[in-house]
Amino acid sequence: MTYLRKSWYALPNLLRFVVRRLFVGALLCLGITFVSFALTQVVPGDPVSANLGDRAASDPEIVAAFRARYGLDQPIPQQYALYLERLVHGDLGESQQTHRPVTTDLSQYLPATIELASAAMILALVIGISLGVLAAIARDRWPDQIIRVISLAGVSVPTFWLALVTFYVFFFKLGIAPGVGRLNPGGKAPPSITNMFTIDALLAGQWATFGIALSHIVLPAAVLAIYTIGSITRFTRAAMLESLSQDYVRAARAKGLPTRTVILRHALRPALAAIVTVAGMAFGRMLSGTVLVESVFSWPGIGQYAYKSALALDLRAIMGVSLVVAVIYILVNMAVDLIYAFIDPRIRLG
Amino acid sequence: MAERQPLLAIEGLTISLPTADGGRASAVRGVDLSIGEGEIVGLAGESGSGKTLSALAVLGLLPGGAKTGGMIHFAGRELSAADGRAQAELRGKDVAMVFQDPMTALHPMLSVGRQMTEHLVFHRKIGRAEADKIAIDMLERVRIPNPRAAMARFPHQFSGGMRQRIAIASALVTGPKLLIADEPTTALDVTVQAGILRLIEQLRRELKLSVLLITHDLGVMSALADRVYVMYAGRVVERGARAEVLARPRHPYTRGLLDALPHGSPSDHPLTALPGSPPAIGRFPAGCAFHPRCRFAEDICRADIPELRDVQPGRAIACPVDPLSAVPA
Amino acid sequence: MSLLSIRDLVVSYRGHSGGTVTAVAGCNLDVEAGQIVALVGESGCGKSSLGKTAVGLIHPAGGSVTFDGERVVPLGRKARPAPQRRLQMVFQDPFSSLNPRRKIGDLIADGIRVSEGHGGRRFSVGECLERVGLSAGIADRFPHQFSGGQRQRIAIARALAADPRCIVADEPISALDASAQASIANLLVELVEELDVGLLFISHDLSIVRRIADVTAVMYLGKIVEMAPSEALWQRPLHPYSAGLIGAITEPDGEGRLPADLPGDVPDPAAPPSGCRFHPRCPIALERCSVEEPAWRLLAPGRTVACHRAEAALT
Amino acid sequence: MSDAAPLVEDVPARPRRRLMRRSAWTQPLGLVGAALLVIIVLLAIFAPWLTAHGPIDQVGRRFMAPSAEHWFGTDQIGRDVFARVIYGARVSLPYALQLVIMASVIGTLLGAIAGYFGGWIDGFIMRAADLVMAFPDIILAMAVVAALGPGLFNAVLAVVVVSWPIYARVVRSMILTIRDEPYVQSSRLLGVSTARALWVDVRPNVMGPLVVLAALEFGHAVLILAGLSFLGLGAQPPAPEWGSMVSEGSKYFDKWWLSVFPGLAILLVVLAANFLGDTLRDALDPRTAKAFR
Amino acid sequence: QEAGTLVVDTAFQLKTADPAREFEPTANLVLHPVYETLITFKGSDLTKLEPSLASVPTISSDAKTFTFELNPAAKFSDGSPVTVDDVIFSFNRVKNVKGSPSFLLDGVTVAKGSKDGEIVLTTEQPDPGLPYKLANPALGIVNAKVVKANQGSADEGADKTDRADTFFATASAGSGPYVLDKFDMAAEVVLKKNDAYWGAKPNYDQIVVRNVDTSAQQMNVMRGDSQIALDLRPDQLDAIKDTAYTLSVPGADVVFMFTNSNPEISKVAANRDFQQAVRLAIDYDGLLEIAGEGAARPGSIIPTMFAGALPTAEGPKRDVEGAKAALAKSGIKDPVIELTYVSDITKNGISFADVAAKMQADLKEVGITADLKPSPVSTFLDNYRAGTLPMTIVWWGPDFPDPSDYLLFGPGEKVGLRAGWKEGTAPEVAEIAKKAAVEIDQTKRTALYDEWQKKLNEQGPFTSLFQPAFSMASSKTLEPVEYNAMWTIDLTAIAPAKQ
Ligand SMILES: Nc1ncnc2c1ncn2[C@@H]1O[C@H](COP(=O)(O)OP(=O)(O)OP(=O)(O)O)[C@@H](O)[C@H]1O
Ligand SMILES: Nc1ncnc2c1ncn2[C@@H]1O[C@H](COP(=O)(O)OP(=O)(O)OP(=O)(O)O)[C@@H](O)[C@H]1O
Ligand SMILES: [Mg+2]
Ligand SMILES: [Mg+2]
Ligand code: NI
Repeated sequence: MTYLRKSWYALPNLLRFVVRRLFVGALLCLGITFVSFALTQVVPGDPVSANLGDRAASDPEIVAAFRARYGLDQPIPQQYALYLERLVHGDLGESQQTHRPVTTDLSQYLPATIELASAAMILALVIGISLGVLAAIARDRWPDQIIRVISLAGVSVPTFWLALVTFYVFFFKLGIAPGVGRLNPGGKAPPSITNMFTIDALLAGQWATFGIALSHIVLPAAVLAIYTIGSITRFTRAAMLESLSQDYVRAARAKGLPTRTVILRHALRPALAAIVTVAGMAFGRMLSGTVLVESVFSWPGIGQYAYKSALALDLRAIMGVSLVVAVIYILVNMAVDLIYAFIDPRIRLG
Repeated sequence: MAERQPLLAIEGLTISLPTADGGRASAVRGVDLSIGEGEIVGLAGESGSGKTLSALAVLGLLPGGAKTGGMIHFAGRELSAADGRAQAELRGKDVAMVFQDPMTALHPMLSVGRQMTEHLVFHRKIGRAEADKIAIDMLERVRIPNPRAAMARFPHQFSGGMRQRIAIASALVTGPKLLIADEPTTALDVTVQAGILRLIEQLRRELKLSVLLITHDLGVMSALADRVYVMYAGRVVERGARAEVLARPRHPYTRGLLDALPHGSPSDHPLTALPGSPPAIGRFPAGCAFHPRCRFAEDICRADIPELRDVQPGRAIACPVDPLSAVPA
Repeated sequence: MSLLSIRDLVVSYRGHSGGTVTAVAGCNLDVEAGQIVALVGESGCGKSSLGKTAVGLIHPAGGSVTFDGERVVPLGRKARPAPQRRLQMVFQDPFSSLNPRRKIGDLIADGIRVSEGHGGRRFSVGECLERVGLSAGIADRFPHQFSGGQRQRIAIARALAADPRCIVADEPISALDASAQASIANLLVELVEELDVGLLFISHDLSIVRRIADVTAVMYLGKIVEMAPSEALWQRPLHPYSAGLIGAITEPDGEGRLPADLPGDVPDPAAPPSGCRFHPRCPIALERCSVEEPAWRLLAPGRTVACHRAEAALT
Repeated sequence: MSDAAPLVEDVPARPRRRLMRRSAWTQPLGLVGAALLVIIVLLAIFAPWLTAHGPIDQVGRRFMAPSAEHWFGTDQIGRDVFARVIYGARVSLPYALQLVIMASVIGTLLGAIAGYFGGWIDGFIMRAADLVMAFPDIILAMAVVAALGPGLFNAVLAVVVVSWPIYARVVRSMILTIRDEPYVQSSRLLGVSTARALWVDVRPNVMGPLVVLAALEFGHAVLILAGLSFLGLGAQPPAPEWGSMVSEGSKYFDKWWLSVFPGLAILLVVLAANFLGDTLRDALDPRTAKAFR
Repeated sequence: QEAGTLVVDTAFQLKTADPAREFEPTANLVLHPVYETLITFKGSDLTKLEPSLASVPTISSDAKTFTFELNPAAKFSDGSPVTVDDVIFSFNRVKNVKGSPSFLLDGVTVAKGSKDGEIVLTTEQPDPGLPYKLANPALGIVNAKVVKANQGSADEGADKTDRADTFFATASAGSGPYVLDKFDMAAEVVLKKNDAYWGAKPNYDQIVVRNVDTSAQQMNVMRGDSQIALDLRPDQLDAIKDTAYTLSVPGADVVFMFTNSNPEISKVAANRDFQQAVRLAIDYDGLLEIAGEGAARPGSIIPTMFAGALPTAEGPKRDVEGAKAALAKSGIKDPVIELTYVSDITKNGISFADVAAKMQADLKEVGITADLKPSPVSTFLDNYRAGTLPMTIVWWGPDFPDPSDYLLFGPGEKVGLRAGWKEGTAPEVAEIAKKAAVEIDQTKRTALYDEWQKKLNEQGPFTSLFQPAFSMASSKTLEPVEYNAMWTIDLTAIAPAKQ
């Protein structure tokens, strides 16, 4: 025991941190599978009705075949045990509505959402941080007030409504934005590597496709980003005000450094640490919150998939989505902590 | 001590700050101050008396919304205190500043080397390597062990005393003529403080540095300063050579401050506290701001703001009564 | 048996990377009724840890604390046993030691109410306030309406509400302006005399300690290295660290004397030096100091030292 | 004591709430937010007197554009959109309030329990919070709706499940910091039990941030409930709920008034709540405001 | 957008591209051009069989044997000819994988005929409706060799052994004018021209069917981003009339309501007079208005476009006084009844909540209180199929375009039981149904269905409310498009406008 303990502490901090977080994360995932499994069990309603045609659902033979195929004929604890056993082998079961392995479904829909959410995150970070910094510099003067109203409006506007309005205005009225979907109708997707079209197009050097994919992502990403822009602006402002009031910023100014350097290098850096945390949480929220935007822009992502799965009581798909969203949430938060430690040398992981 | 050619002269400096309710309050109310070349001048006073603000005004680093008046002469140049831009030229190059708390005055996320050289590179327009060399030299001068390795480390890896040395070194790499040290030892332990005081003295000698030493610790003042200014409620109440002011204070406030300090052996004098507490900014009493706490206050103290007047060569007090003129400490 | 008696006290914290920081590494200290014992040392040497453990705020990792013959039970979730409420503490920062949302009167009444049943006197709120030099009329004000010195008085009044027999004051004056320092110091001295309480006065300021303490204990890196009557210590420190501390004091006498420099800083308590913990900074260290820890021994009446060369210093 | 005469008299009483850095009420935005909220509440209360039509009365032709008669036009079955929007406040506000109250009470309790007991109880509650935060909301909401049937109250229940952790975290972390504050320690030394210290010393200091948090969360609650209704998981037609009105209206995009006005109503309410909440947060002692991060 | 590409927007209802397993509208839409069936329909007419891979069948007099002749010219997209074996394989596969469409071939045996290229289907019971089932894209003929090579099986136990659905998600093995190019259930299905097609060349090189939210569909057509929008609401057509062809016709789904005749479920609902009161209380015209322009109301349960449908006039009419009288007669004072409906899906854009609210108001007028019980579809279907709902609004989509599909509404039949209509409670109705099921003569058959429906209206718990309109818009760059209740629109028939 002591030996184990000793060798544990002998590991490098970073490794120890990652191992510990992964372990905790795995436990959390186990909890997630349990909760999602339990949820799908408590919900009244039989996947048979939801997934078979009317005629088929009243044919006992077909129903039996259906149940057998999805393992629904087994006792409930056994179903869960079987699920876990398959999970260990990376098998999330088969979706009842798409008749495909859930992993296949996820590998198709998840990248679309990640692409969208990442684009939104990048927008939110760039705009949010810039506005936040501006507001902090102009504290209590009119630019600050204006930015404040903008950012509060950002966190106040209902996304689903904004999606409709912007689509109407930019696509229909002005014709600036391209239509729905990830590519133009019938457009060839770039060779699939990550399944994120912008990245795949870049990897394949297909510039035209890249341009199209990018133009399609801008509007939904902007809509998705609005809320996060608002919150990041507020956080950046607060964090900047705090770091601007620090002695080390005064010291930097006293050294005669130009204002830009002082703000970007000295004041923004510590603020970034706080922002990264907020951004990490926002990313997690975006993943499961995309459904509203996805449906308006016909974005074939995980939000719509989750919504449909839940509608059809597609047990394995529901569990798969819950699990994968949780895994991403955990990984993102771990990444955030790593970035945090990278930004701030005082933080010692472990 | 002989008056030297003043390097910095502040004339009639006033500073007012916006208050929460939208008004303004005077924090510094007409300060004259001069520092000769190679001279260490101490600026003493209780918390809130305006010491830091006065120093920041020299660098044009006052908080947003502050309004200033008066003139600043530096090395023959004449700057209006109200025009922050002029002072900006001095910052880092001619005038450097060290802050009270070394724990917070160094950037926690930038390496020591980076912090030592960034302004050097900026001001002198030299390369990184050259800047590094200068910085390492300076670290050596302030007795940081193994300066080359220290450059790559981060502030939190140093103790408080070491950090203050690094902060001082960082302020001095550009070869400024004046160092403003705002309570450089308050946050440090006595044994460490001794080292820093010795270091400042040594640097003054070696680099022909002028130092404005801000402190409320009269002991530190006594160890280092050539001349002393004592501030109260935004005004200088007493000025003179260190030995004169500390050994024979003439302003009741200076005297009260000294009496409250435990020094000498316990039989020398009992600890006597000044009654009350220093007034907050915006609530300075009329007349001599010190009069409510002054044992000797007379009617005139309540009526007029006393001017700083010369009472001996190089010695001035702002007290119309001068009750201590004959009383030895 | 002393009023407050600390024996072989060890306090450690769990630090990063699973290591432990031993902040107090075996200390002995006694406080008698009516006595002021000062504990001085540089920042981080473990003064606060010792003080907090003495009143039961921290679980000691070893050793014992007894108050009035009873073992001091570390605070759990339950209310503190009545007899131990006569052991009180005053904190350093007068801004955070008073609940900003509660009236002064309530704060003090708290102390009076809950400390019933320990056999002490029962005061009124007004009495408590007047005892520390404040007027009884301020009871319905909030802490933020007072200056630092006044707050510290209120904090002391609160401690007094429990009619304590012993007070541990952790740097009660270091956050204050010079004149407020003097007045609080004077107040404490008066209270000790008047109420015959014992006072453990933690400070890093030797000159004030010299003024008010009967006995001074000097602490270095988790260990008390010297204990002596204050004036005797000041006149002839037996431990080189005590000497260094005294030498580093600046006097506001206008003479322009630079204080003596003690090289180096207090080392990290997570990795204390071997042997005598002071040896890396010690101007008179011997070979032996780096390997053998000096014994804690009585050298003269009331004078205890832990230094290999203490005997030499005495003569 | 002679030299330290009580000097209370010359310390003029400063404004009472120093914790409010600047009074929240002097801030224009906060004022605007508060005023807006008051107006909206009044509109909701006096809705029957403000419009001649009920929210589900079919009073005109279908798809009448806004006019003097029907300020916001009429909808797909001839109902007055203005009346529906006004009455919508009677739906959204009470449910959002319910949500905030339930979530904050549950969250505060759990946070307090975690902070008070520590150890495995703390671990358990906090892991549960993690789990809930990592769980996709939409699936949870749909499960609740499937189990209990659609309806705004059931949507509220679903959202409570996902929103208590934020309160629990804030409360717990504040308890943990305040617990080590010298003023709590000194109370404890005087003989106050932990439970009482929590009540007397910690509670008043937690209340402020909690109220601010709740104000900010109120806007969020309105948004989430509207979003769920938009998906058909919340309010059911013909209830005049803004989210479901936007959803219905979105099918007639050229009849812009159907979805624009309820959308604006949501925006306005949330904005007002955020104006107020944000101003309060700013006004709060910056030290405690940190707990929100 | 590429030339030669047709873009169709629809809100996907799609689960798989495996014909033997599909049973969703969107699958019918996209698989119809890929997998040809033995026989087919032209245009919007579902009453007349047309030859496709095979001739129109000859039917034996007992309506138990159906003989088809394969067209020898037919070949699959890989060039191999369509053989009898392929047909047998395809049909057996549908039966044995036990998917949603399996019931279409319940009791049907498929075998080689005596002649080359002859296929014989035999049924256990007389089934004159069988040929009408065979046009369903689920019964499309697949290339047996290819499917077998991809883990396909048509044998007994294929429900466990057949794994060809993975293959069908990426490729196709049919004989239609198009082949599957891309199948993405969330985003789009892309069809590519089958270069080896044995019939007339298709009009487009590529057809893209996109999954688009209803609200965006209209904008897309108006902006020319797509050519056809399939899921509009009748109300939406006004705005688009000038820029596109619009079409609003009754869809094949029938929205109906029932009051449960099982007294164990609800004493109130089961009361015959109460049922009558409800029937007379409903404002059918008002409901039709909610359903919008283009919606229709069948006289009974069979939708208007099918053979055997009753004219609207034969259906119940609103009669408030009559309803009150019936209610009085029932002896039930202030009846309260739960009205359950699906809350999370709509039928051609009509939300059941609107319908329920309207009915609630109508019932109120005669003194019946309806408690609205919205329910998500997943739980609704369970309760509906278990027959535990006292009163509900629900819909029936035809499984195949033949009136026999509706015999399920009879007493003791599947849907009848859901409304608590037990076997033996209406022997008259059952009797007529039995005759109608086996009648081959078209005129007699129609007459029997007429009679059956009239009796159903009289004695049954069901009341049909309306057929929601199918509303679509198509670009003026195309020839006008026709609606087909089986595959929505025939993608192969769409052609660019003639200049
Ligand atoms: N940024 C600011 N905004 C508002 N008031 C300020 C600001 N900085 C300083 N003040 C006020 O101005 C007055 C003078 O401050 P200053 O910092 O110069 O005092 P000081 O003599 O340096 O005191 P200390 O010994 O505490 O450092 C104080 O009352 C202080 O509260
Ligand atoms: N809660 C804690 N967790 C971990 N380490 C601690 C904790 N509190 C104190 N320490 C460490 O214990 C050592 C002694 O701390 P302590 O606060 O007792 O010193 P001190 O003498 O009171 O210092 P100061 O003069 O700065 O108040 C320090 O190194 C400190 O870092
Ligand atoms: Mg200062
Ligand atoms: Mg301490
Ligand atoms: Ni003296």
